[in-house]
Amino acid sequence: MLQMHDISPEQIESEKIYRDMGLSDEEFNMVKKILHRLPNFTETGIFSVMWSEHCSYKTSKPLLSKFPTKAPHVLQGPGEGAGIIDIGDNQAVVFKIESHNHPSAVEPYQGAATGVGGIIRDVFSMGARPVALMNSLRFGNLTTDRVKYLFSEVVSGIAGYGNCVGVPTVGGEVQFDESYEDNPLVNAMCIGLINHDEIQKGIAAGVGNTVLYAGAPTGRDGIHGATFASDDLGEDADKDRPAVQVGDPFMEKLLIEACLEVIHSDALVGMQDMGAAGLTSSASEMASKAGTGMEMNLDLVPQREQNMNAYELMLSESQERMLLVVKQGREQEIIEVFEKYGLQAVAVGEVISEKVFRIKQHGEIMADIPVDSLADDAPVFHMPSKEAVYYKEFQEMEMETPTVTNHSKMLKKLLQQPTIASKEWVYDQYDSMVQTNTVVTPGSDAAVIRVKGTDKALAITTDCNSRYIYLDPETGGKIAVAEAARNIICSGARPLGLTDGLNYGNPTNPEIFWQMEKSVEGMSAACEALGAPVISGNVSLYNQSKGKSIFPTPIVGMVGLHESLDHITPSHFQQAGHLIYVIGE
Amino acid sequence: MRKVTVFITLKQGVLDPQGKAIQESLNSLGYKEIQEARVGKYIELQVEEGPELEARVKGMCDKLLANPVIEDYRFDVEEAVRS
Amino acid sequence: MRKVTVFITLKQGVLDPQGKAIQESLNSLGYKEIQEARVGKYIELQVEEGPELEARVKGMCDKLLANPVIEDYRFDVEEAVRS
Amino acid sequence: MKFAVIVFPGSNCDRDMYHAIKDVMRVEADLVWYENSNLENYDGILLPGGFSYGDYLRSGAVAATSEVMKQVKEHASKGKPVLGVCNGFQVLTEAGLLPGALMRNKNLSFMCHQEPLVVMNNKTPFTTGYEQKEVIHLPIAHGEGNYFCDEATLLELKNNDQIVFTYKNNPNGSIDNIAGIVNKEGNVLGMMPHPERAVEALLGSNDGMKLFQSMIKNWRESYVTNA
Ligand SMILES: Nc1ncnc2c1ncn2[C@@H]1O[C@H](COP(=O)(O)OP(=O)(O)O)[C@@H](O)[C@H]1O
Repeated sequence: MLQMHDISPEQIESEKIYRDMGLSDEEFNMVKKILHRLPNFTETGIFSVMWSEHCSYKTSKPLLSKFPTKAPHVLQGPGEGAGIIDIGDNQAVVFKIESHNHPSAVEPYQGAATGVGGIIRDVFSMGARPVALMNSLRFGNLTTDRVKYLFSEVVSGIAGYGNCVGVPTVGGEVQFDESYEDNPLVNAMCIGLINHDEIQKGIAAGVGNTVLYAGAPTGRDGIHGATFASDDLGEDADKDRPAVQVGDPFMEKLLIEACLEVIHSDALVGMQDMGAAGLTSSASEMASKAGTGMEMNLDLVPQREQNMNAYELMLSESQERMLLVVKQGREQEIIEVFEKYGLQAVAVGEVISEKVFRIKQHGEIMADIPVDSLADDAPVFHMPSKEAVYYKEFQEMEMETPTVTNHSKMLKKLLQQPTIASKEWVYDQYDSMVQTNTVVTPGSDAAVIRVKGTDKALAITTDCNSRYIYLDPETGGKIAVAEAARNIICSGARPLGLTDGLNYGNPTNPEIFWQMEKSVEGMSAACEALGAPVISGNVSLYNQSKGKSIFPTPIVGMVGLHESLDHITPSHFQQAGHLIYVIGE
Repeated sequence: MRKVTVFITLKQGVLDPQGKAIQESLNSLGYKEIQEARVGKYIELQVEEGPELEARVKGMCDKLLANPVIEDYRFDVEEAVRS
Repeated sequence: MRKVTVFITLKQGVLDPQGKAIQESLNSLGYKEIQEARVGKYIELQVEEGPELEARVKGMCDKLLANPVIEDYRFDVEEAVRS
Repeated sequence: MKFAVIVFPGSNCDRDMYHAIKDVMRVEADLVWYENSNLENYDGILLPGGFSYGDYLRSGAVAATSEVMKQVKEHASKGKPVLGVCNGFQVLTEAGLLPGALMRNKNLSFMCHQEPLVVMNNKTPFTTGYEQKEVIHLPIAHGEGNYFCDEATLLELKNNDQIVFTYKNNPNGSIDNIAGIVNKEGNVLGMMPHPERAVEALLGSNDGMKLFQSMIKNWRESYVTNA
């Protein structure tokens, strides 16, 4: 790791050190313009993580704007920790999907576990109680030891975290294809329930209010994780290893309870979890959304390791941390709630009127950056798009219908395909029943959880057949949304909306960008047709290794509403003698 | 037969929530003198005599016993008793 | 400050499925010489100097660190460096 | 009758237990945070499942050393009922209220599904509502439910009729298929399967109902005779 003290702003420019940190020449010039000077080491680091795809969606933003995101029942669309949809009776459902692909490729247990932890924080930071988890996984063929290891460790990581925090994992999907050989996909979705009047936003409003840091102390975990997540998984992925963050689900469980207690206090102004790019992104986003600025003193930040510098503190991705904005003078009320749960909460800064993000350490200003340049005004790139050559070739191929001579043999062969075979080995390891709401457990088309105290239930599914999307991105995108909607409807529910986990290869390759563009257009068209808005999502790019891209994999996580428990319909044959109908073409 | 003992510990800087919980619990039991606890694994292997014992044990650690991403290891080989 | 290392092992006669799994994995990786593997815990404590160190560590083991129904323990106390 | 559901840091079936008692059985219950608690006014103590203290070191070990467990012991010594489910069972063995220990499942994995159990002793205050040898279905959800004790203890358990539930198809390697045991006096029950997850047919089984009904009925009867 570079030592910041020795590196001057001039050196960062002349030796192009910013490139190692993830900024392009063009972006570095933009930084200079914004600051009217050269950035120092910490500032360069802050820009590079905030302008990474993971935090800024710089290449995917133009595509995401195609999704329909509005409907009368949408209370919160994309932009906050998670989206929110009204389900009547003053209640709402909160959900989002998020990827943790690259960390899982490097350290599968912790990568998957912290992926689950992160998405749960996104949901309870909105003030919602997390009530269900889903996961959508992709691995290479189950023939090599490495793939078997990745598969079993990812599943244990999800189980290890989800079971301990006490949120049931009610379903998901797993598919195997060689395109995911070195680049598995681990997408986790969390669903929460909230009352309308409890909705929290991640805003730093009210000049003079106090910024509180709560949860785990900061260590050197996952430094540069956010830019690493947006980078190509090179053959030397091993050298990134110490960057892996370790999760503590026990601490997360305490954080959930403390945060859900704190939301009842009118001393709380805003709350956000520290996810990718840690303190940097949570603080600057909270300020940017409120139209304010923030000043932080890093000497006050709880630290797990010694001699951490500003760069490390700002970029650390230590898990189980939250940032809160609290009314001035009422900090103690909030701190006491955290202390009841044995958690640390300390004041680390203040909301200021000047719209800058100012970081101090040891009495010196370590960073001084206009907040909007880190969040809303981050650069957006319009990538060139070009129809894939393979697509044309496929379109010109003759249709071929395979002939099956021995149907029972063929059926058995199909059922042996890992992608089709029973996933019981996976979901038996997940506590799918804790919270006693799970009406339909894993093994069905959609999972169903009842809403206690009402006659309502929620149906949840994740779907994406990436082979279809590879073959024809636009039609494949439509199919993914339609499949999810069918799964919801089969369970007896009406689709409410969806979250999307967009996983693709390198967007600077015009053919990959074309896959992104077309599949998003297909998905959008299906969402429009079905009246199912997109309320949240996540983008993971550069999913490739050794120059080979994964299949385009935009995962759809859909939630539906059963207006009566009587509507819940299981997908299994119920009884001998019942008639079987096939509906449709 | 030789006994090989492998000690696996978390790398410096890697979060050890288990150690932290143990430290706090000892403190609250009145053992205030405990400043830190870190938990590792301790594996005892019974190994048949053979050539290149040390190199082979190292291989086992690298390939299976330790997770090099977050763990360090060391091992002791018991002196041969007779032979 | 003194370093105390506690070793916790399963009692003889208590089944160790994790050890068994490790033995089998090592065998299937080609390390056929492994006849048995047993897994235990290894806890490193940083302890402030004080009287009756040994007796106190024994107390910690009895009260918390080891479960006498299934586990044995032993510990090493690092020699005081100075003073 | 009034129940206390003890909440440790990391308990996560506490609210499920509370829901089963309060909303389904319609009997009084409080969630009682492990610190500064006073159990004197409760008739029954419920130790719920979850991962108290993250299950770090050994599941249930840290919770077993907490102050509140002294009160639970005192409550038990007066012959009042104590039920520990899953992590609660682990806490009871770690605290020495029940013999033996719960080790990692034989296949080393967490497992969650419904299991058929056999009621081996329907004379405890927890099981009078079941038939002897009745087969019931309760969910399990644990990674460390493999019950172990030495030969002598096992013999004692058998001689005193302390084995209350056994698994029909032993999922985790427990000695003698043990799924739940009582203490010698019969008023402390520990079990890995989750009766509180099986009190509503909507969720797949209500076979756990009779366990709570038995507790409540036996308490009422003893209360009437004592009064
Ligand atoms: N990763 C997973 N986590 C939890 N449940 C899963 C997972 N993968 C599959 N399942 C469950 O297994 C069942 C079958 O999954 P899958 O084979 O993908 O079927 P389908 O094609 O019908 O979606 C579903 O009910 C699903 O919820």
